[in-house]
Amino acid sequence: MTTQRSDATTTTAPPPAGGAATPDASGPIGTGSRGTRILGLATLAGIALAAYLALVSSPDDENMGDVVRIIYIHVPIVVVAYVGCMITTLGSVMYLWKKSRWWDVTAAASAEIAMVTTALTLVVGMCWARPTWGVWWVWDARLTSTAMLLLLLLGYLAVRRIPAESGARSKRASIVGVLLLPNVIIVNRSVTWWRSLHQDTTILNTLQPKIHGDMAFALYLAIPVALMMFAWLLVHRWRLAWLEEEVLDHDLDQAITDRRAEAGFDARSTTVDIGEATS
Amino acid sequence: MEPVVHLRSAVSLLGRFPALAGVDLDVDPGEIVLLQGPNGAGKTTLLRTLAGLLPVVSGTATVLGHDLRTDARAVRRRVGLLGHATMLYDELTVADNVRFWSRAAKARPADAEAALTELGLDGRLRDVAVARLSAGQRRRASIAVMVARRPELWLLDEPHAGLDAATRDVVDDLVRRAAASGATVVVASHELERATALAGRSVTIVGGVIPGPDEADPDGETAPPDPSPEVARVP
Amino acid sequence: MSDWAYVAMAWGITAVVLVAYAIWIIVRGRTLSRRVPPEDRRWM
Amino acid sequence: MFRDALLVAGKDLRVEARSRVALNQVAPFALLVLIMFAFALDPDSGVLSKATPGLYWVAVLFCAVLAIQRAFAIEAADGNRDALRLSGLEPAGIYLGKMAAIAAQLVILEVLLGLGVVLLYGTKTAGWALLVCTCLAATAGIAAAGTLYGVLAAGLRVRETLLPLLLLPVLSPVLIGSTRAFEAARNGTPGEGWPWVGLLAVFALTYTIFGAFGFGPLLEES
Repeated sequence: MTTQRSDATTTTAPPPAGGAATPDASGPIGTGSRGTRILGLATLAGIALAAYLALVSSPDDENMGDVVRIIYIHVPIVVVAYVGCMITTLGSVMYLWKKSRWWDVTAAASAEIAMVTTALTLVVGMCWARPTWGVWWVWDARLTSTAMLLLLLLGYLAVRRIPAESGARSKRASIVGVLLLPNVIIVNRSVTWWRSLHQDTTILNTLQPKIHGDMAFALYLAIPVALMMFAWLLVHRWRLAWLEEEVLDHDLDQAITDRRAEAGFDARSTTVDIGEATS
Repeated sequence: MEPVVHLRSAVSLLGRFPALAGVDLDVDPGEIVLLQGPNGAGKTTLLRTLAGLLPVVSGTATVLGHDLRTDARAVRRRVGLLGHATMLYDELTVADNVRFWSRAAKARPADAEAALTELGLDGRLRDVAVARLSAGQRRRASIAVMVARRPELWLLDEPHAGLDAATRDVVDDLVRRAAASGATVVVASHELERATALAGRSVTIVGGVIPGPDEADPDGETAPPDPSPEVARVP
Repeated sequence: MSDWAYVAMAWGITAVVLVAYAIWIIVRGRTLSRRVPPEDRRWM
Repeated sequence: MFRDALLVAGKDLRVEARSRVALNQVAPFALLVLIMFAFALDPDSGVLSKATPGLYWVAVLFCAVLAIQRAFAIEAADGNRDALRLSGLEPAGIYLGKMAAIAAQLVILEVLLGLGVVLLYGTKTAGWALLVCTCLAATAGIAAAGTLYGVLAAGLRVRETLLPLLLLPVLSPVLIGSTRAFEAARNGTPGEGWPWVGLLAVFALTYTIFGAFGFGPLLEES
């Protein structure tokens, strides 16, 4: 499923989350646009429906009771986390290949969303483990690999936050980004292999309760809704990351003109697009 | 013949800071050019940009036939940069350092030995760890490494700093011989009387800028300080 | 703590975190976009 | 490229031979870690001897982080990274050279730690072939990933804290694989251990390839 990403819709309307901001002279502010508004409203509606289905209308499981309702939020969030990771790796590969700033910003934006959703997955996983096995954390293969994924993402974001010239920062971050997917795969394989040594199948099969009938429908509705939410967050986070870069570049152009002015020469406008600098 | 260095309103970055904010410069083969300018004017940055170490983000910049914006790495092998940093491994001896860097540049072992003798490092100092050398000896070791690599473009940043008179003559002699044998030299220096005698002509950089002929400042009164008589800005 | 408490905790924490994150992005987007001239904002 | 690698490895090992930092600081640290484990786990309660393989490899990982920090500290001095860029050495050659030098130092540390474990913890050694192969594969993996993340963190003001954060999660498969392989050797069922050595070998190969390609761009930026 490709995430629907509305990128450059141009008309303006009040952003969904904020009030109708009165656009000042420099044009409408904020990262909203008509596309994100429609997507935002659709996502909100989807979430409401999914929540109703999961929490109210679907029956509770025979042996697990209401605890099964946690699955309806656990699975979609995990899907969003892994999709975020894949986009980060894809963005990093594309940046290394094409040197296009667009992909670099995409990698950064989706990495942060993936980090937030991975952390949520762990929290929800613990809320699941507590009633089911009476302990907050269990060394289950999937939970452990998710914890490692969170650490890998935190490492990636740490590299991206180090102040440096944007070309250097992007290249360093994209190499870590490219390594993200293989790392996740290798960690996942070794952790799953390690846990399977302990033949704790009893725990394993309770993780896959029999989903059937309208319970399945609730779950298979929740996943696309979660992906719409991911798309909405990604578009906004992408624009925010683009703004952050612009602010840095804006200061740089200012520095060039200041430097030339201080040197007593005319401030020739040397417009510099940092993104295209190839060293 | 094709100039070794050809820059037109080149802008290069040091991290986020626009170290060079528009430099116009041409240097022909075999020339020795003196680069002057107040502290922080961008002399060191210009040398490092010419060496292909700093990304050029706008304007045109070609060195030894390579375009610095796309092919900076190819320049590095053919360039020798002598800066404030010694670029030596403190734990290794002088001989180890010269041998390592010359073999890295695929130079012949004989060049390493020749460089050591030329800089007077083949005697007692040969097997002394760089860490225990004096500043002057350390710089002579750096020069020996550069000589051993036989670069086509010499970029010297304050080569005379911290050297005794005898060694300065050795350095000047080396530079003249290199230029005579076809290498090109750009020297950044504060010691004007010695450097001006060495250089064929001089160029002045202020605030990361060497203006081209077309945009010399109209009102003139902000012309950079004119330290030595025959300052000629050759386009 | 009954089953429902854990379900509520799971959904509650997720909702709070996601809404807070979305608001942070929107607010920061508005503050930063004031400092960037419109032509640099790709989507404007 | 391999000529450059040999040159760089030779240089690194000569720097190490002259300064003896690994021998005088990292090795004692390794033994210190073993002793601290003993303090923590109270030898006669039997936990220590049961957990020996795991403790051994945790000690190796900590020493690896120090050795890698050291390997790039010598490059951080006095413009050396500029010199490396100007040197005409192939980045992949520099990578393999530094990786080999780190691996060599790690092997020495592992032997030392092995002695320490045998003497201090009194573990009996069995299945030597598996033990040696595990060590070699794990060391290659640690050195490969370590060198790549080492140059990535080199030159950054925060490198002391960044390197462990980046490297240790990535090395977790090595920790799992090598510990399981050692346990298989100790339990006298080496057959179980060999698949883990396979995992370590795949890990090492993957990172050597990624490292060879990633080192150049990263050296540019550090």
